[in-house]
Amino acid sequence: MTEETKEPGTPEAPKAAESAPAPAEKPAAPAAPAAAKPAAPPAPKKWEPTGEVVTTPVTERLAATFGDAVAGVKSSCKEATVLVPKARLVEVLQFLRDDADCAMDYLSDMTGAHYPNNDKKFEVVYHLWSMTHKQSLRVKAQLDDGEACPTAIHVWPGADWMEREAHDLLGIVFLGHPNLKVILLPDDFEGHPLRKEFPLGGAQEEMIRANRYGKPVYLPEDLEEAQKIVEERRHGR
Amino acid sequence: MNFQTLMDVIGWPLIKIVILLVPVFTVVAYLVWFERRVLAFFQSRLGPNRVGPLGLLQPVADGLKLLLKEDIVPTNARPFLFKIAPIFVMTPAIAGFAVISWALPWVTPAGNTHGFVVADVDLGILLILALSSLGIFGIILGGWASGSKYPLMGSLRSASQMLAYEIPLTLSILTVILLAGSFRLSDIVAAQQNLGWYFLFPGLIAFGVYLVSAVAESNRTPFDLPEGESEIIGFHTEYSGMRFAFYFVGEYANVVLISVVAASLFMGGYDIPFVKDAALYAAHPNLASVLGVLSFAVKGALFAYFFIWIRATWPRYRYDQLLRVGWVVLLPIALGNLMLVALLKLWLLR
Amino acid sequence: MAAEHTGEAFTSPLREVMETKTYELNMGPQHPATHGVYRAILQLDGERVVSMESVLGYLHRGIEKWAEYRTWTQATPIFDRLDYVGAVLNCHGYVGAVEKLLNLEVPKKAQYIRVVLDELQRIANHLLWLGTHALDVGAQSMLFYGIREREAILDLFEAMLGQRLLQNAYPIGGVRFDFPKGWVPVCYRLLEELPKKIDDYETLLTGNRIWVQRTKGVGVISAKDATALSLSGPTLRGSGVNFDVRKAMPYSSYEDFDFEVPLGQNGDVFDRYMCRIREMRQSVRIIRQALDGMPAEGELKGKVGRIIRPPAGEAYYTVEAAKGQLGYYIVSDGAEKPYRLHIKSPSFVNLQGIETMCRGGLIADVVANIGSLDIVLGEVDR
Amino acid sequence: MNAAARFIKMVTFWELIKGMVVTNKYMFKPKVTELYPDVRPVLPYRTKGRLHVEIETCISCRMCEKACPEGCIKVFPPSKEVFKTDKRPAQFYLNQEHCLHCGLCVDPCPTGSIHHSHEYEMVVYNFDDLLFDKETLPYDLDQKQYRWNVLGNVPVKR
Repeated sequence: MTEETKEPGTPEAPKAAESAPAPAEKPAAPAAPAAAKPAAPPAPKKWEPTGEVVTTPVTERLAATFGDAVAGVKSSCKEATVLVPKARLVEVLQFLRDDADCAMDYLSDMTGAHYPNNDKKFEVVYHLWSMTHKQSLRVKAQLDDGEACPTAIHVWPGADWMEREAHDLLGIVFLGHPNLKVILLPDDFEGHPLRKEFPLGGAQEEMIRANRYGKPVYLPEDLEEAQKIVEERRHGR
Repeated sequence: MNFQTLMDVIGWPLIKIVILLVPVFTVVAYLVWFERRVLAFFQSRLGPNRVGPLGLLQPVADGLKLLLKEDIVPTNARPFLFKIAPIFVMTPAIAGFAVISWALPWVTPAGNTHGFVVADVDLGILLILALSSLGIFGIILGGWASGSKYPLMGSLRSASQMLAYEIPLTLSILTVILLAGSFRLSDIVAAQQNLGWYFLFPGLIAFGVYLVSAVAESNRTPFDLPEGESEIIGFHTEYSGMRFAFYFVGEYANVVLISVVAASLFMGGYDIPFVKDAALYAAHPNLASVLGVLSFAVKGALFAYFFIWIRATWPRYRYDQLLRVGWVVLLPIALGNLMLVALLKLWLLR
Repeated sequence: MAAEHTGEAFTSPLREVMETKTYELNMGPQHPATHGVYRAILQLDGERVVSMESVLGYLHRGIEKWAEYRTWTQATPIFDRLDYVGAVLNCHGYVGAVEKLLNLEVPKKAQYIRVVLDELQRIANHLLWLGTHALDVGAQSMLFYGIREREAILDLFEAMLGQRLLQNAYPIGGVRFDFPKGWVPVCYRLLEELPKKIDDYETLLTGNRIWVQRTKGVGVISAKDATALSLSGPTLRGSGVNFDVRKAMPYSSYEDFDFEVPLGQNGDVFDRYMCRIREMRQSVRIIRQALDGMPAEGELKGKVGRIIRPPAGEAYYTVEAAKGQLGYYIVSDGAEKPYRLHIKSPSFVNLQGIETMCRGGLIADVVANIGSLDIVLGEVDR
Repeated sequence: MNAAARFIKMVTFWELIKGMVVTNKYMFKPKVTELYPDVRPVLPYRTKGRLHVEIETCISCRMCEKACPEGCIKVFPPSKEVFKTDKRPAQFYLNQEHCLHCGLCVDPCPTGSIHHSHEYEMVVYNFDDLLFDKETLPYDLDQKQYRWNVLGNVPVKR
């Protein structure tokens, strides 16, 4: 991974540093965006979706039955999205599946996401599809760090492994899940990789990549040092 | 004990054994090559063609490789039984060739004749059947003695499979014996010669039953469950090196044995088709016996090709379906056929 | 003998008479019939499967984490490594998701080229599935016939995209190049020859009584269970549920082509096999219509800059991959790197159905069921 | 009637034999095996083989370095004053070990100096032979051994 595209440190670096793309001394650089002003980095930006709220028959039906508990979410590419409080999540999902004109009988995908800068750290996302009405809907619920989320396995048994994967990679605990065991990672793996503060390489990969013959694979910025390393790699053995 | 009796008792049989074993082992080795090439040609690919011209030295290469490979005895295996199990598979398969008469007796210029058979036992077919059922013992012992789960499954499967197919095999051979009137193989071939045509026509159903149960007996597709490659890999999973070669040679010797027995029982053995054998033999005996061996070999090769052809095309039976075919389908047909042929013979004789 | 599927674990009648223990057998992760590093812990009662538990994660490379450290264009080659026998379809899924987030209109000609390549990749995937599935059930030659036809398709990919298996097929916004000079006639010749070869496979397998006995009534999963377990693709359609992403939410101008979606009746291994065989024939129809209706000239790529910065937001785009509904849920925070990228892989979800299919069957049925699910472990473990 | 036909078919193994006829048909058809070391495969034009770099035409703009997902390319541009006359990089490292052959570096290259060759025999005995620098960069091995294919059209020089 080249120096500037890969953040070896925690990607927690404030957004401003991330958006300074090109290194300063590239001679024939295309018009670099004017971002790289050395101002004090702004407070970490919360993540909010842009665009406008999309209303479909399903969202209207939900608003009618649940009132303001179910809030529409802005979407930049015309996708019906609904934010549901965690307490009433299973109730909404059950309603969506059993109601006649929602009839969301197919859970296409269920996953989690980690937003360290938002006030509610985690988000659980369900993508639903109705076979009869041919409509799709995204149901989201926000959780705080360490807060447990009710399982949707009684509504759709298909959510079993998806929830185990979200628990495994993100650390979201699902209440009522029959065997919330580790699914994708080795049993003795501590830490949840998809969290933002988990380093990309993880402890093992840095060690693996570095110790192929004990020499770093990536070359530093300046020329002489790089040449020295390459010489030493080639003939040092 | 003068020299002459010594020769008759030990000398000649030993020479005949050597004369028999050398071609048998080369035929078995080259059946392996033949199968891999023909199987490849069925699957629109070339098969082994790098070792020697057309890959002809491939069996030698395989044999050498297996010889040099270390044959490991797994830790929780029973070492003694693990080592002797492969012998039980190979020896019966090779021993079966002793009773098969390959051609009319060879007349030496000095006038005495030597039969083209190692031991012209009058109960030849029964001996082959007994020996082939001994082969199962090697498979079961090997699977169980390996100590790991997959070979154990393979050996249990082969035990029940052999039981299911032993009886139809015997019954189908009984029908032929009923037609021929004797257990001795040379008599069976002689019966077919003076009957005018082969037992293939009167005993067609027996021929079908024989083929199916023979394929099952030698663990080949569609009944190769004990060594179902993609399911439980088979009873010889833990074997490597020369011990695995024993199993390998044993299996292919079985295939050759079955093809040869099928040729002699149903296709008239060393009888040269469309030719008056007795007259030819009277005229110049040695030529007749050589031609007889050749026609025998062609018929055997035909059967081997048929077995390989089946292996290339048909999928594999499931374990319970395999037993169902053995017990529910083949057994009644074999019994009914035996009854039918018996009545036929009785009606003809009267 | 159809294996009866009672709800709870199968108990053999002998259990009361003689107290027998179940026998635990480890199938995988290194096993010829598990199509990769998948491990199933079987509790056996003799040969009958009492219960089954799957162990995954042997091929987990953390693709979702990897993608968060690459720019949008740099991430495309990694998705070929997901389902490495259906790489063009994975790339189409990701690229479609980013185009949806950018609200970018892909030119008509590029959409047609994408449909042709997607359907070719689907046929190649089904050919490999047919070969390995038939090999697991015992028909050896099927593998080599399937791979022989697949080679013809891979040569077409090499001529058009540069690589045979992991092609990095599509840039964001359209297609890199048009078809090379001699490509379309070669493709037409292949389209004439494929249905004849599929007829050969059907004579080899569909009528064969051993194949029918091995697959009919094996691994049955009802339509209700299949929908509840979120299965997708031929595995779901084998149970009779009519859900094909190309028909349900048409993307990349699939609505211009007419093709049927093959459905099964009772959701056993044979129906899933028939669904895929008929799907191959339908793909040949689609390719022919796409090649005929291809606009002669036109843009190959929409207007997209070198550094892509989609507006902050999220998008979920699904594609009918060869194994089922492949979905990409991408979240962007305005930077040039994806903020969160989740891949809904059909093999991962379809594999959940294996436990209901195998309960009560024999070991040979477990092998047939895994084959009929057509799973690829790269996609399961991501 | 079809019951009788079905019975006859069942007894005479009819469909099993039809399957065997199919396999026998391929027995006599030409074989598909390519005898690789003796017969070289014919590669189409767009095959993405090993990366070749024409150092003379490279203007060290580092677009390929930024585009590579695996960070295989490392370009060291010449010092300021040298750059005015001769734009070629002082040093160019290509780490073939991590290269995905994805072609993302070839797209943005303004002069087409980095491009795919048809070379596919890249086996080496140790990893460090895969790290090429300016001198050892493979360029224009004699292309004769990789024959061009009728499918390929004229190479496009941007």
